[in-house]
Parts: sequence; structure tokens; C-alpha cells
Amino acid sequence: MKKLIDAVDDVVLDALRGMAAAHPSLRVDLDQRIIVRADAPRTGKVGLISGGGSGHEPLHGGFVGYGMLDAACPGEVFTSPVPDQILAATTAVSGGAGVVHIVKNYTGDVLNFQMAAELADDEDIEVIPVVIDDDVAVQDSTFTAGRRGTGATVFVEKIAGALAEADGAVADVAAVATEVNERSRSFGVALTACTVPAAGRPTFELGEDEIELGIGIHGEPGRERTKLRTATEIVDFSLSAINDDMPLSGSDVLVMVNGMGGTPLMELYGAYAAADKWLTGHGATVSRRLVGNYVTSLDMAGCMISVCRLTPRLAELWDAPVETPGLRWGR
Amino acid sequence: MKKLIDAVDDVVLDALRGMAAAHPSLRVDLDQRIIVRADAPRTGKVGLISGGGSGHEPLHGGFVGYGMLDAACPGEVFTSPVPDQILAATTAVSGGAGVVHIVKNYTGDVLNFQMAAELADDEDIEVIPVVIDDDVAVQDSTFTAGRRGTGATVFVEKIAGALAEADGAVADVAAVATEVNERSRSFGVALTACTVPAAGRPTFELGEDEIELGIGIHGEPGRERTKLRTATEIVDFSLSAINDDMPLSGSDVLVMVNGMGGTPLMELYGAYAAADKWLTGHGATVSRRLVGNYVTSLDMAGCMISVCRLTPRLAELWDAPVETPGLRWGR
Amino acid sequence: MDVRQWIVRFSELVTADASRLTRLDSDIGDGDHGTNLDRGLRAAVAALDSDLPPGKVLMTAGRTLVSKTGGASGPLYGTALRRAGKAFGDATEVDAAGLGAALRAALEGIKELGKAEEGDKTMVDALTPAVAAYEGAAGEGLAAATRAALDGAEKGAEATVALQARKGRASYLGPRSVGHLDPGAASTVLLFRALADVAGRS
Amino acid sequence: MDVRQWIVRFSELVTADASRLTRLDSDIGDGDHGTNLDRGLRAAVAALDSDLPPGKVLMTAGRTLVSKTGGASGPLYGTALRRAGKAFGDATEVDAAGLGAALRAALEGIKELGKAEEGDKTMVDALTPAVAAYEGAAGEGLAAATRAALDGAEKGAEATVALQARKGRASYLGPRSVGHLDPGAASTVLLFRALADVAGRS
Ligand SMILES: Nc1ncnc2c1ncn2[C@@H]1O[C@H](COP(=O)(O)OP(=O)(O)O)[C@@H](O)[C@H]1O
Ligand SMILES: Nc1ncnc2c1ncn2[C@@H]1O[C@H](COP(=O)(O)OP(=O)(O)O)[C@@H](O)[C@H]1O
Ligand SMILES: [Mg+2]
Ligand SMILES: [Mg+2]
Ligand SMILES: [Mg+2]
Ligand SMILES: [Mg+2]
Repeated sequence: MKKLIDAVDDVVLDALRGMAAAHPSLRVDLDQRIIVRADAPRTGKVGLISGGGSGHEPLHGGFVGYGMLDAACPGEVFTSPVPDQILAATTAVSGGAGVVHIVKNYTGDVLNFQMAAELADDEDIEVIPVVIDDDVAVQDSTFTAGRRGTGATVFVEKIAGALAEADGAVADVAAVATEVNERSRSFGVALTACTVPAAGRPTFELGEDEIELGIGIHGEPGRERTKLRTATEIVDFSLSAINDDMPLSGSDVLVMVNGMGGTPLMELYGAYAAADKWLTGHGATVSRRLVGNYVTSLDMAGCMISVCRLTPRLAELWDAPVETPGLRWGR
Repeated sequence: MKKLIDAVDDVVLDALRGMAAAHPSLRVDLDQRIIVRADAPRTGKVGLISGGGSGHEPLHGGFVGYGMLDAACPGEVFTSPVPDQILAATTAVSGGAGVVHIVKNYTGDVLNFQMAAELADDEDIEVIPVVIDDDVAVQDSTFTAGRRGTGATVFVEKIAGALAEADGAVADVAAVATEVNERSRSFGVALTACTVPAAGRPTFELGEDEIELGIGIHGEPGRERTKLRTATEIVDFSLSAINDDMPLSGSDVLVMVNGMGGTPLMELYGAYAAADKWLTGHGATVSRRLVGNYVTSLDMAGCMISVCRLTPRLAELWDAPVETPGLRWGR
Repeated sequence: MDVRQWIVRFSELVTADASRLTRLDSDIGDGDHGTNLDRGLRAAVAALDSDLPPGKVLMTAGRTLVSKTGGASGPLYGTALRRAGKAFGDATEVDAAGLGAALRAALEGIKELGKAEEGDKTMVDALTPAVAAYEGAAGEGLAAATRAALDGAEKGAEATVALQARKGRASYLGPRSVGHLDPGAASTVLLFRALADVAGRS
Repeated sequence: MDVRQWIVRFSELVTADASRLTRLDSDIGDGDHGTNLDRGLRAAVAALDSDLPPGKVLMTAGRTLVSKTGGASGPLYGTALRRAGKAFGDATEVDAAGLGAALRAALEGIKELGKAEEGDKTMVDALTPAVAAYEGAAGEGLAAATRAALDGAEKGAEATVALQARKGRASYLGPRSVGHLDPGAASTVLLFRALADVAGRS
């Protein structure tokens, strides 16, 4: 394993040190391991926080700032944060108007956020959790832990963040987050596994001509291993899986062609070309898009496609100004 | 070789298709292979264009837009564009006030841009070329082709773009580009080689515990192969090389910790922490920075550090609004 | 029996086996189970005060696991130890019956929090037969009962290989989760090995 | 001799050897020389009109190489062919003296544009002895002279292995460029092999 790191045990802390030094608009607490907007808390503003394992950068820390998250709590690599940390973030952003927790649907994340919410309740902070579960590769049934939270998290954080910035009430911010989650779906494909620093070897072995369909964002293998396919075939397969679950025809959509960390932007643009063509050919109107690395899985090669069926109100909130290290426009 | 592509011969064209579909603010000519601001040419505005081999995305196409480039001409992967293409870009952005060519110092780029400038001259378009040669890994002597143009290209394109946007005269835009180049230095380190699609195998072989010091951005090996070092050691080595060439103490600096394409953002932030510490410890003041993938080398793992010694005027031009797919603030 | 030694021994065994646990988690999860538990247990051991009664020791260990581990296993093992601690109440000695009640409480705590049933391919599959075996042998004293529990945990864990996961990350794999040992069940075996080691000493 | 056949044959040889040229360029450059030249020459062949006089054929081929190849080799080979074409002027036949003047012009064009001298480890190192050998044997006729030129190119190319590069990308490697054959010198050998093949036929 070759990584640009000092020591496997310090990767998260060192990254936080870098965030602290690079972004004066953020307040990074290295002991608590939280990244907070420098101007938080703002009295009367709903606090919006998220968190999860590290290794998905820029998610979540890179989305802290004006018009998006108020704080992020990064856990160890691919490991959910702990309750104390989530509580510290919750307290730091609480402006008296309640706090919304954006939680990706993984057992560890859900349990740790749940425990943090109980602790926050003890301190009389109202917390509403919104669980993101957009990954159509997983069956949502009583026989699984439910769908995973993946790419749509970016959509939710941006749109809910815009409403919170515009002084939306806590119930409304949670409601719009839920609405975005319900209107969004994702599907991911890996060309290579990733290597967790502490593990030191790839999370799975894949042949030179094999890919994994339906992967998550934690280096876990997907639903199915198959022979290498072209970018267009991969994109079409992904969008078909999404469309089967949530028909897109007639919709105005926001689409993200997201790199998993190790795939060059040049290839992501090629994939975007295929996605745009597929969507247009299937009756959807693509009005907004992101192409790049937004929800990564360390150095994994591959891509994840996320689609959100917009409403005029969601489109407006998406377009609202945002100023974070990872997403910025309008200011 | 596993890549998210359709066919090795079409990667550049497919990426351009994606750029065209994703960015309505750009006009992409698939035949000429140029990416142009939709609002170009603007009468009386100096045109600013750049180009070079593909595989360095977001450079250069991702830096076309308000406050930066007017057009980019991407060649094949790691291959300079051809004169006709550069001429087409030059003509497309010529608003009668002259055009500045930002050329990275490689024999191929220099020769092709030179031929294009001669063709432009035939059409009575004044062209001033500015050659970027910021890479301290290469000796600038009569025994080499001179220093390579690498990371500082982003600094030059942003700052010269700001002046051009503010209606600077062609000689002034070229002069500020030259000034930024002279005040900037870069040094890069590779943890892995990259794979050019058409070649189908890594450009060089590196052992599990080896790295290359002083690499360029074309997958070529560096000056020296050495054992794996920590991120802090790599950063310190890089900054020492820069500092030896251009003393930084007492300067207000803009620094970029640039990923080569395959290194996770989390690691780049860790490297940034080390860079910030080194610079501060050596008497420099870091007032501005970029952390991320800006000048890449396909899927290569590693990083390149670029430093520019700012003046108040350069800082102001850096801070001016920019709106491109790859760099955006202020609007 | 000194429950502090139980946690210390559990931590030692997890440290020794961390890379195996992580490898098991790579196969059907996200490759962090050994690292997680090792980090959490080291912190728990550091937080333990030797002069506390058994109930307090376990509650402290549980709280620390929750605070320091992260992932699914942190809250689950943490809650288990806290519940076990609560079950001891103010008791100053650990006897076979008291430990039995504590283990039962731990199991119930995990099931309540994680909503997993036997057969879902989780730590519950090792814990359930372990607790049952303990209860069956409790009359024969601590050493024998904890040995039976270890035996139950091992058999239960082994049986997860054939199962398809229905909880936790492995469930995302669907049928591909079959044929792999559940990492949480594997670490539960270490929990009971530690217990048998420590109970056997006294 | 039909210069159009020369370009066609050069293109065939480059296509057959493209991956070797690219591999050589990977070692001390950026791994695109074979791809570049193959793309450029295919375009040049497609642009050729069979009814043109030799000078025009070479000028067209040169212009197309410049337009379609990219990289350093595109402008260099393109300029070489254009200069060679110019040297032929309006001649309708290719004789040994005419070809000699054209080759000399090609070499000068490359040196002027690229500013490389012999010993810099570039295509100039293959071209220079090739042209010299041609000139030495020009009196013996086209077939013999082009065979001598090929021989010179091969020897010159081989000699680049021991050199340290001072021009082009390989110069960035400093001493590490020693021990590798220069890719441009290798493709220049193919240029002269194509010439010998075609001149030998007629
Ligand atoms: N809902 C659940 N109930 C009981 N145990 C569970 C549940 N979900 C996961 N586990 C256990 O947790 C283990 C994984 O722990 P760990 O890898 O530390 O956390 P994570 O899955 O968050 O990475 C699994 O092997 C399984 O035994
Ligand atoms: N200044 C120069 N003069 C002559 N030949 C050169 C010069 N620079 C490079 N070359 C030749 O060009 C070859 C590389 O061509 P190619 O790989 O197609 O272009 P690039 O270096 O732009 O990728 C080198 O092997 C060398 O022979
Ligand atoms: Mg985990
Ligand atoms: Mg090249
Ligand atoms: Mg795990
Ligand atoms: Mg080359």
C-alpha cells in the first residue's frame, strides 16, 4: 500500500489539520473532531449537520459553509462517528431553532446518531434525524438493513442547507431533506477496489477484466461481478436500474456523475455524455448537473450516478448561493 | 487496463461531448476540438487561450469561463494540440484587442502554438505567447528543453484571466502572465504511474515501496526514484526544492497542493497541513491556497506543490470573481 | 472473578486478532471491524478503575466503547456491556447466577438496539447460543459455564458461514454474503474466550 | 521512384511498430510517439492525391502531419517533409541527386525548428548520419543510396542509447535518459526503411 500519509492512525486527524489551515471560514476542533462554520451558531437558524466515516471527501466536511451544512463530524475511515462527537457538533450549531441530522442509512451511522440525539435531548436541543437511503442497488426489504445512503446525500445537504440558510423552520428543513431523499436514487459501479489505510490491502480483489455493479461507498463489493463494460454500457445499466425504481420520463432532473476517487475527470465527462444522452432519450429533461468527485470511496476507480427529480421549489433551493470548499456558486 | 471509456480512440471526443452537454455556458466545437466561452468573442476584450494534451483535467477546458480562459484547445491524451485547432480557438476569441496564448513549456506545445501564431498573424490577429516553465525538478539550462510548465499554469490562467476580464490591454495581460510565471515554482511526486488509454499499460513500473521525485504531468518518470516517504517528508522535500530555487521567506504566498488524479482529497488535505506548517515555519505567509485536483496526470497517485509569491496586485486579481467548471467564486 | 480482567483479556485477544477480524469484514463489510474494536477496547481498558464494583466496571467499559468505537459494533457492544453492568447492580462479587443474568441482559440489549434476530448473520448468532449454553451449565459453576458459553459462541459463529445476512453491511451483498464468517460473530467468540480464560483462572 | 509510395510505406511501418515506438516513448517520454505518428501518417496518406508531382506530394504530406499529429514529432516531421517537398520544386521525377537535396533540406528544417544538434538524443541523431550516408552513396544510384541511408539511420539511432538527452521530454530525466533508444530516432529509421523499400522496388 502506497499512500500520501504520515501514519495510518493519523490520516483523519491530519486531514482535519489541513482543513483547518486551508479554510479560515471553518472552525475545526481537532479534539472533538468536528468541522463547524466559523459563524455558527446563528441565533434562530436551524442547524444542519451530517457526518459519517471519513474517506468520502469532499463529503461531508467539504460541504460545511454558507448555504449548506453548519457542521460535519467525520469518523475514522469508513467508520461512523461516535455519539460524543455528533453531540459536540449538534451543540456547536444549535441556534435555538432545532438541529437536523442528515444520516446515511448504515447501522453504525443510524445507531450513533440516535444515541447522540438522545444526549442532545437531555440538553434540550430538538433534533430531527433524516435518514438517506437512495441506493437502488440494495433491496429495501425486511431482509436487509434497508437501502444505503450514497450520492443523494449531496443533493439533500445542498437543498436542505439552502432552506436552513433562508431561515426555514426545523420541521420544514427536515421535510425538504426527506422530500429530496424520496425523489432521488443512485447506482454505483467499481472498476477497482479501494485500500483502507489501516487495512493496507484492497477491500476486494477484482480481475483485470472485471467490474463490480451496485457498489456502495465503503469499498464493499457490489451485488454482482461482471466482465468489463464500456462507459456507455455502465451508464445505461446504472440509469436503467434507477429508472426501474423511479421512472424518470417527463421529469426535470438534477443528475450527478460522481467519481469514486480514482477515476479521471476526463472519463467522468465521457460518462456524463452517455448519461445525458440516455436521460434525454428516455424523456427526462436534464436541467442541472454535477460532474466530478463529490462522494468518494478513497482511491476506488468507478462512478456513481445519482438522479433527483426536481420540483420548481427544489430547483430554486439548488440554485441558491452556496459557499463551501467542495461546492460553491452565487457568492 | 480498466477505464471508464468506450474506446481508446474516442476518449477526448467523448469528454468534449460531456463538457458540451454539462456546461451550457461553454460552446464546444467537436470538429475543431475547442472549448469556447459562449459569450466569446467580446469586442475589445483580449482573448486568453490555452491548451495542451488532454488528461490533465480540469486543466484547461475546465478553466474556460468568466474571469479565466476564453478558450481551450485539448489535444489527444498527453499530446499537444495541432496548429489548426489552436488557430480556430484564437479566431473564435479574437475581439480585436489581441490574443494571449498560455503555452506550457514542452517542445510539442511550443512548436504547435508557434505555428498557430504564424497562421493567426496571416489573419491579422495579434498573438502574444507566454511560456510557462515553473517546474523546479528540471534544470533550466542549455542542456535541457528548459523547465516544464506544470501547476503554475492555473495561477497564470486565473490571474491573467482576471486582468483580461477587466479589459486589460494585450501587452498587460501577457505581462502579468509572465510575472506570475516568474514568481511561481512547482515540484511533483508520484506514488504510481498513470496509464495512457492508447498505451494500455502504466507509463513506468514502480515498486510497492518506491516513489518518483520530480515528476512532470505526462506520466514521465521523475528525476529520481526513491523509497516511499511520509507525506510530511514528501511535502518538505518538495517545498525545499522550491525554496532553494526561489526563496520564500518573507513572502505572501498562494500555494496549491494539487492531486495528480488518483490520490484522495483526504490525503491532499493531510499534505496541505504539512505544507502550511513548513511554509509558516520558513517565514512565508500563506494567504491563499487551493487543495484538490487541478492539474492532473490521468489516474496517477501523488501530488504537486505549486507556490506563487504574491504582490498586492496579483492577490487582488486572484481574488476577482471567476466562473468556470473547475474554479468558481465571487459569482 | 474480576470483570476488569475480562475486558483486559478481551482487548488483548482483539488486538491479537484485529487483522483477522478486519479481513473478515473486508470480505462482506467495509474492512474496519478489527480496527474499530481494537480502538474502542484499548480506550475502555484505559478508562477502567480497578477499585470499582463489577457493575460499574462494565458500565464504564460500555460507555467508553460507545464513545470511542464508532461503527455498528461500538454502540452494540457498548450497550451490551452497559446492560450487563446494570444487571449486576451494586453486587461486589461475580457469581455464576449473577453473570448469567448479566449475559442475558447484554444479549437483550443488542437485540433491542440492532433489531437483529437469530439467523440474520450477526453477533447475535454467536451470543444467543453462548448465553443459552451458559445458562444450561450455570449450575456447574463459573468455570464450567463460561467454557460452555465459549463452546456455544464458537458453534454459533461457525454457523453464520452458511447464512445470508439480513442485518448490517453484509446484507447489502444479498446471496453473496453466504460462505463467509460474520466478523461480529467472530469477535463475540473472543468475548467469550476472554471470559472463559478469566473465569478459569480464579 | 514514387514518393507517394514512400509515405504509404512509412505509414505501414509505423502502424506495425506503433506500440514499440510508444513503449520507447514511455521509457523516457510520455508514451505517445507511436500513436501520434500513426494518427498523423494515416491522415497524410488519406490526403495524398496520386496525380501530384513529388514536391507537392511531400508538401501535402508535411502539412497534414503538422495538422493532425500534435506533439513534438508532428511539427518536426511535418516541417521536414514540407522542406523536402519544396526542395523538389516542380520536378516530375525523383532522381538520386534530387532526393539527396530533399533529404538535406529535411534535416535542416528539423534542426532549425527544434534547435537540436547531433548528440542531443533526438531524431536528428538518426537523420544526420542517414543523410550523410545517402550523400556518400548517391553516385551509386537511388537503391544503393537509400540502402546506405537506412544503414546510417540505424547506426545513428542505435548510438542514441548511450546518450543523455538534451532536447525534448527525455531531457527532463537527466542522466536517467541514458540507456534508452530515442523513440524519434527509432521512427526515423522507419522513414529510411520505407524509403529503401520503395526505392529498391523501382
Ligand atoms: N443490526 C445489527 N444487530 C446486531 N449486530 C449487528 C447489526 N449490524 C451489524 N452487526 C454486527 O456488527 C458487525 C460489524 O461491525 P463493524 O464492522 O465494527 O461496524 P460497521 O458495519 O459499521 O463497519 C457485523 O459483523 C455484525 O456482527
Ligand atoms: N527539439 C527537438 N529536435 C528534434 N527532435 C526532437 C526535439 N524534441 C523532441 N524531438 C523528437 O521527438 C520525439 C518525441 O516525439 P513525440 O513523442 O511524438 O512528441 P512529444 O515529446 O511531444 O510527446 C523524441 O523522441 C525526439 O526524437
Ligand atoms: Mg465501518
Ligand atoms: Mg506527447
Ligand atoms: Mg465494518
Ligand atoms: Mg511523446
